[in-house]
Amino acid sequence: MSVPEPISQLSAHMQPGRFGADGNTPVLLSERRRAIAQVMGRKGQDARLRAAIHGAFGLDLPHPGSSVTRDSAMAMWIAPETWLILRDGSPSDDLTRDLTAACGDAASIVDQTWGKSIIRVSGARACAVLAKGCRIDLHPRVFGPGKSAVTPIAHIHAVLMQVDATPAFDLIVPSTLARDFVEWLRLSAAEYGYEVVA
Amino acid sequence: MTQPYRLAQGGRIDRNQTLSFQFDGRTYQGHRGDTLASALLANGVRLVGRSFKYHRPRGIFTAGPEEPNALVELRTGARREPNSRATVVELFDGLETASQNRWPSLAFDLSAINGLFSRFLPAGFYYKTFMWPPAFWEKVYEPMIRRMAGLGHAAREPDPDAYEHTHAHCDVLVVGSGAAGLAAARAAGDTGARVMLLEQDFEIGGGLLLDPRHDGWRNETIAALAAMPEVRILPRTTAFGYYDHNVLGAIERVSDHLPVPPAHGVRQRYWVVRARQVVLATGAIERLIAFPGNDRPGVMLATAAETYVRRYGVVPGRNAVLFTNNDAAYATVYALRDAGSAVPAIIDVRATSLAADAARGAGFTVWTGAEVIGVTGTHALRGVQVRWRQDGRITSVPADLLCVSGGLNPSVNLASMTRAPLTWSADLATFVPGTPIQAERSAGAARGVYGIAKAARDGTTAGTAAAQASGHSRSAEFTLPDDDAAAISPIQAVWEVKAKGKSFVDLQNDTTADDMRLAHREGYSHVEHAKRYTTHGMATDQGKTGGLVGSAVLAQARGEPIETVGVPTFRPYVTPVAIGVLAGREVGQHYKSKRRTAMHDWHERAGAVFLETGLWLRPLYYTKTNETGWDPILREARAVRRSGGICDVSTLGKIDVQGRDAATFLDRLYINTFSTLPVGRARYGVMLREDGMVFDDGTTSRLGEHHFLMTTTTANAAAVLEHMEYHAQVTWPGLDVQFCSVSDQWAQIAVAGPNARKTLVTCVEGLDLGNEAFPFMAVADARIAGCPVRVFRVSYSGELAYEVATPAGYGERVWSALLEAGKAFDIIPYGLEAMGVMRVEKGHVAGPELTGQTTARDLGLERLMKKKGDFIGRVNATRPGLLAADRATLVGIQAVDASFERRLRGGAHIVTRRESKQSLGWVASVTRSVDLERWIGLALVRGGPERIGQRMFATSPLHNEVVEVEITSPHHVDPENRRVRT
Amino acid sequence: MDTTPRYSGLRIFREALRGHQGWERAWRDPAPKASYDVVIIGGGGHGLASAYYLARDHGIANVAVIEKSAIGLGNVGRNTTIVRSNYLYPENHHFYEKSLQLWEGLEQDLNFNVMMSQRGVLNLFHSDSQRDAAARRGNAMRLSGIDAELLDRHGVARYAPLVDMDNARFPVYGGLLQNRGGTARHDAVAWGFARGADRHGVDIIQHCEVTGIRREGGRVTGVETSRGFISARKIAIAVAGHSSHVAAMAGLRLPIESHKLQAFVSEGLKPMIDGVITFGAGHFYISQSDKGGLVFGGDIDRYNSYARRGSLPIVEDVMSEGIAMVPALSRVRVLRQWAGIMDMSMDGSPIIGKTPVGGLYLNGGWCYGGFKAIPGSGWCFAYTIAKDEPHPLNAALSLDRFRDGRMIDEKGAGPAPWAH
Amino acid sequence: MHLITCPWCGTRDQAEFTYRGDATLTRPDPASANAPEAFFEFSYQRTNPMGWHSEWWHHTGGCRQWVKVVRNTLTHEIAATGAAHDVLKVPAR
Ligand SMILES: Cc1cc2nc3c(=O)[nH]c(=O)nc-3n(C[C@H](O)[C@H](O)[C@H](O)COP(=O)(O)OP(=O)(O)OC[C@H]3O[C@@H](n4cnc5c(N)ncnc54)[C@H](O)[C@@H]3O)c2cc1C
Ligand SMILES: NC(=O)c1ccc[n+]([C@@H]2O[C@H](COP(=O)([O-])OP(=O)(O)OC[C@H]3O[C@@H](n4cnc5c(N)ncnc54)[C@H](O)[C@@H]3O)[C@@H](O)[C@H]2O)c1
Ligand SMILES: Cc1cc2nc3c(=O)[nH]c(=O)nc-3n(C[C@H](O)[C@H](O)[C@H](O)COP(=O)(O)O)c2cc1C
Ligand SMILES: [Zn+2]
Repeated sequence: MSVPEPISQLSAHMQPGRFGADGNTPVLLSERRRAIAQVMGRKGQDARLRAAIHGAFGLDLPHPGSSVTRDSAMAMWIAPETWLILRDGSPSDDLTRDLTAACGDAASIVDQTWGKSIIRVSGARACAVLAKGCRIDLHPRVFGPGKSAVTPIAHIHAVLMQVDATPAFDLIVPSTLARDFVEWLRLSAAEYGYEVVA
Repeated sequence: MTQPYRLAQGGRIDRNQTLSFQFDGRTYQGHRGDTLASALLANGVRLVGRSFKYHRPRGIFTAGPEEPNALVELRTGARREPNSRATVVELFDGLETASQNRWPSLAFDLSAINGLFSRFLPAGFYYKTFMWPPAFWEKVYEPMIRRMAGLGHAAREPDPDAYEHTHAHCDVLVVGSGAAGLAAARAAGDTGARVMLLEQDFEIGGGLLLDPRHDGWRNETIAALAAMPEVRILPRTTAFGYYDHNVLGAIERVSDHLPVPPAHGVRQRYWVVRARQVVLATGAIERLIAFPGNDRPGVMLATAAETYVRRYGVVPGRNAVLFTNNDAAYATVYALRDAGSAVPAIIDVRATSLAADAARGAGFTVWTGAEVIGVTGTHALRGVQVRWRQDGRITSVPADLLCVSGGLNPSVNLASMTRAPLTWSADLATFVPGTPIQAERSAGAARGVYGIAKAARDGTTAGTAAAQASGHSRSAEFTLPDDDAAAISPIQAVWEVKAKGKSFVDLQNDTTADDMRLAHREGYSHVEHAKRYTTHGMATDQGKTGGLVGSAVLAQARGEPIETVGVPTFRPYVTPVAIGVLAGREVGQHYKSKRRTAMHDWHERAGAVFLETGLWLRPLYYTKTNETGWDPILREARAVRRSGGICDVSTLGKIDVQGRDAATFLDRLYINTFSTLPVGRARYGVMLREDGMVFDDGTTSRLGEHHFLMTTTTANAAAVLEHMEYHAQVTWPGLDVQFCSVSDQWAQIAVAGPNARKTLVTCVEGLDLGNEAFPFMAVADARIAGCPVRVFRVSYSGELAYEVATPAGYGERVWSALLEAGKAFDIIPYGLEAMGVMRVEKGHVAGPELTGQTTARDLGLERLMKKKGDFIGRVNATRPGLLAADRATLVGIQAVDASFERRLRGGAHIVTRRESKQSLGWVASVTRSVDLERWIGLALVRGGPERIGQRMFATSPLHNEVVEVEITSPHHVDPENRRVRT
Repeated sequence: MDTTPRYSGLRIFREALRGHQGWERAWRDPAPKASYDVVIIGGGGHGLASAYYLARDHGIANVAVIEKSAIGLGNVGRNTTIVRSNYLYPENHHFYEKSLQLWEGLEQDLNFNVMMSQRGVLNLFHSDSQRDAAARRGNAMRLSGIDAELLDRHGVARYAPLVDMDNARFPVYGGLLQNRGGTARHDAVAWGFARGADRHGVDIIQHCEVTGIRREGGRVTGVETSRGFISARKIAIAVAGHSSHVAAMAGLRLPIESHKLQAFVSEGLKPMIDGVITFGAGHFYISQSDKGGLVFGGDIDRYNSYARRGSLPIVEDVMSEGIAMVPALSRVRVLRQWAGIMDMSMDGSPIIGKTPVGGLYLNGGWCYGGFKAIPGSGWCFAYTIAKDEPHPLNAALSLDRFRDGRMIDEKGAGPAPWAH
Repeated sequence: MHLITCPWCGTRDQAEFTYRGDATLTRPDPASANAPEAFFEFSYQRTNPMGWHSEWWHHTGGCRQWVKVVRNTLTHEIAATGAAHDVLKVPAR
């Protein structure tokens, strides 16, 4: 029997539409779904782990504050010896299975696909919206595409990643707080007008 | 005629836009660009407020945020704001304002009688009286004092407006947009540095706004700044505090100049600015001179009078006298004469001065070596009395305006908040910022560099230096305003004119120079003692115009120089700040984030009543119509005990622990052993804090040789994770152990009751749930409705029970599948309350028992403690106080009365006799027992277990209730644990 | 010995007629003598009160209170002035109740109006378990003869009409009220005790910093100060936030950390909040001074600090908690913010008693709560110094209790001082 | 307001961190002869200096590491930060 499609806790609360003030450059909000696994290197296994991930995914595990993408997969540093691996278009089981197979006992692998929600915020005013709750500097001289940070936004533990120079950001937040987080985003974006897109 | 004091031309107001506003019920007109104060003056309103202590009539004293007198209640209803400075309120059409601290009316205020008795109300009088009879304090004196005190009335309703926070970062922050600030911003901006320029006023320009000749440079500079992409200019934004690590707080008044904020807009915004370098170009504030009557309506600071003429096109008086000790203030008389006012006399305390000579040359009457010793007129100024210093000759001049200048005080409050000491400048007779400690510098009038051109040059230097220190080098030159300053004579420090009458050093709080001297006589000579004894500088203006004058009077009394005496400590807020804006969005529903489980929407649809526990929203119970009080709770608990129910337990903390040393790590965290736990089994564990008290409990399952899944209590989930991180990273860094929270990843559902297995059997695939194949404390993976699940055979309710975990994306599916499977057995969803009923019946400890004050022994858990090996808390738990025989230990209690009539109360104390006051312990948790059909509970009682079987009393004097109870085992239901094992 | 005139309404009237020229110093400004029977380090509330009771009750007047700055500018001059005795554990509530009883007659006793005003202290609760914990505390108090009342929602709404009963996040379930609790005028307490002690012959020596404690054969002999050595038979430490620093001069390490607590005052307003109200779903508490300022605060900054400056994170927390409890605060303006350094003990309860060094006594570990303790602590400390043994009321508040595992931990936070 | 430099994440606001006091203490060996006294000292006694202090700050909102920070308790200056087992230089005064 095939596994049924899981349900996002957010989808019911992110119906597409245009909200807030009128304006010609609305902020865009959308939910993104990707399989997410947390990879925690075992003691003294750094080289093996890097080789394993490189071999299986073609990704060089990135340094603090950054992420790397290759095809549909991405690796993001979140703590010493700890990364998130994200992959498009595959069920979470497959990702953890592939990772476990690749890493063996070089790492501890934990599925976080449903523990996290990913929300994309983009548009010219994206930084202004985030600055209402994010304490780190997102200015292009400091941040930029490929940069990432683990930092609370509006008191919610978040992993923040700049996708492109639009700018667009992906925010990975705990799924149990995602609805609250989206409410905060809506309030913060209302001043500029925003659009929820599928 | 409307606006009789409005000039036909001049100023920066827009005469094409006429605005109506109200003051004390009367309607007046003003223009766009007016403040409330300038509009009131334009309409000839002179009496605006009443002082704090003596209720003396007061007018408009300044033209800025330093205003001590002209405080009004702004707007009405839920938007009412008391103590608003008329001098900074931007006029808008329909603005409603009222005077305050007066009754029955502003012109006739009964409390003004205080003024008549003022000689009996010297500084600190209340410390010396109101002591007899003692009972009168609470009943008579204090209520009277409280009614008299205070200024305006706050709104009593929730605020309809919204606020928000914004975090900003920059290379150079410039505070103040006068010549110095604009030049600093320009110099820094030119280098490409990221610059922020904050200006509290609604117009950029500071002192530049007073002279149209500067418009050219001002406009050009603003345009240049606006063209720089990395420069941000924020008008209506006050920097209120300078904090450690170069962080400043500022408030932007986004919509205060509008009747209500626009849709989706905020009223104010709080900026947290992290600046690499700061330039403080905050200008200077004129100070008063203490002389009798210096508080009367019609007495005004000289720069303020100049400002009303030049910026607002208003004459604050037609017959104006200037009283000064410095040259700068002479600008005022030229402005007034230009505006058509008569200036019968200029009174200069100095014997000679260049400005006096020039003024005489220009046709003014200047009385040098003279001083003001009093005024006439109570609600409006009528005349000024003057005395020549040399011969004591006295004369009087009729006047409706007295402009006063005691010199300028650089606005050093922000600089001083950086901890940098202030230094005394004898030349300028004022304090200027000393050597900086943080990454800041002052520029322009803020450090005593006066004159537009000089200030601009100083600002350029400061802006360049700041940019450089932040890693940016100067690139371009730009022009500066012309040097128009004439040579000036030095200021002569005059703080007080000694003459008969009240000379105020603090206008709002009615502190006089005599009060300062009295404080000194009584030993309150330290500047901080004098401040507190006299309340000098403690009003809403924080002594901005009179603070230094008070210090000077004190210094004279002490016979010491001012620099020894000093001024009271500057603290935030530079000007007072609405509490709402500092709270930002975190109000109402958003006071704290809401954490919801994967099944939350289902619970909502099913009519769950939610409980806020920490951030979580948890179903307390599910209501049916006609149910009240305990009905739904008992219904749910009974249903579970009779057949079965399911409960959302997703909020439990879940921590995935892996690594070769995972088992060793857990052995050191818990008082019991996990290394011996077989794969596929779970075990209950208890952990202590290092001080030996119980920290947390929960079950941990072994999923693989090097893989465990821990559960923690909902309340301690975050604390336990942090505790583990501390010990893994700090105490035992050599252990190979990795862990992370998976609390959000997994939805978890308890399935409990005699029919729990039957329910699961109906829907679980891939797992033999038979008692032998899957015994109590077994763990295994399976599927429900095709969804991956992990089944744990654990029980909190004391029933045959399981917990089913599934990735949160399947939570609602599995939940529904379980309900569907249990339909045949009438199983129901149950909430936290029913769970609580059953856990008390079963005697499981929870929050009320795990208070951080109880030991494992207190809770009857010491048998879990391993005999060998280290674990956290082991050593401290052996201290005599933690082993003392008289510690309260866990027992059960049952009401002797076998009904629900006499309720047990959590928090009652256990006593041996009905009327005894000797507490033997307390009742931690109570419930109505569905099993025993009476009130039962868990209690901690001294010598607990030995008392089992005894009759005692649970007394709650707070409720005036005493209930007879029997001490029992904590395990009220199924003490042999049969149900969970069958 | 006390010949100075008393304060009264009549005296003010008489002095007014003489232009207030006749007022004497509230306390003298003597030069330090070479030697005293007792030197008390710290001219805060506790040091001054201890000196007062030593002289008044134990006949020991050859006492100096040595203050590095001017008296009363430490915590006693920067606290939120709440006075109450609503503690859970008998070791605490009996002690604080003694203090409250002394407060109740303090004006007359000191002949100085410290404006002790018993308008009540209300602790809100927002859940059943919080209610039960409040009831346990209230019942413990009642059994010990101390007043306490459990208010339901109606009771809270009546007592504090501006409280948002249906707070959108944490609705109010009720409150524990101590009617005899209230506030007092902080500065006046320091000044009143200083004047009282001075009138009994105590030397109050300002601008004199203790820099060392001399010992010989396990006993103290005197203090080194910025104004020279002063010998003393007994030395009593009452320096609040600086306990560790001064105790280290005698070679002691203490179960104490210094943390900063901030406070705020609003602009003056007509009466709006009557008693003291504390929020149970945060750390916020508020009262309104007789002058009209709303005086409020919240949690400590949660890091070791000797800096009396405010900081923004606490500002944000305190303000949002304040509005959660009283929404009408939103448009009220906050006027000033400051901080004080508190000696946070490892169990959140104070330490008053002897130390391992002969003739050296310690009064500290007051955490947030030492203002209310001032008369009681002065009274007990004076007893302990005079008799060289603790009074039964402070016997349990000993320094040994941590080693023995007899902590008095009202919050159950354990040895994490920032969490008490 | 403190800005604390996490060795991994860079300079962050104090709001991202959780404090846990003295970082000079080491958990004693529970098997040692004087364990009770050593654990009492470890758990309760603090130097609590007025000036430079080595202390723990947990980067709770970031990488969840226990960061060692040398900070002045009087001025709030930060002289150094490092990982748990880094040896950091403490300024003389
Ligand atoms: C913001 C805040 C709010 C508070 N709110 C309350 C409240 O509502 N209710 C309550 O009961 N308590 C409250 N407290 C606590 C209370 O203020 C203190 O516990 C109490 O004042 C401390 O005792 P003290 O008055 O003796 O301290 P202090 O007034 O601090 O006295 C200690 C004195 O010792 C001096 N000193 C230090 N070192 C030396 C030295 N080496 N030589 C000479 N002198 C020295 C200091 O200068 C100081 O004057 C609060 C504290 C703060 C900071
Ligand atoms: N009466 C007058 O003619 C008059 C008045 C003021 C200045 N000036 C001239 O300007 C010269 C100095 O120029 P300057 O630039 O040094 O001072 P300035 O007074 O022109 O500018 C200071 C600016 O800082 C702003 N400011 C102060 N504190 C602030 C805060 N906390 N947050 C935000 N903004 C704040 C003020 O609103 C003001 O606009 C003076 O020497 C004088 O010649 C003249
Ligand atoms: C109960 C109380 C009420 C206060 N009321 C005022 C006030 O009305 N106005 C004021 O400026 N300061 C007030 N303060 C604050 C003091 O001015 C001062 O900031 C505080 O005592 C700390 O001292 P410091 O700021 O000099 O360090 C008050 C302080 C307390 C403790
Ligand atoms: Zn980090």
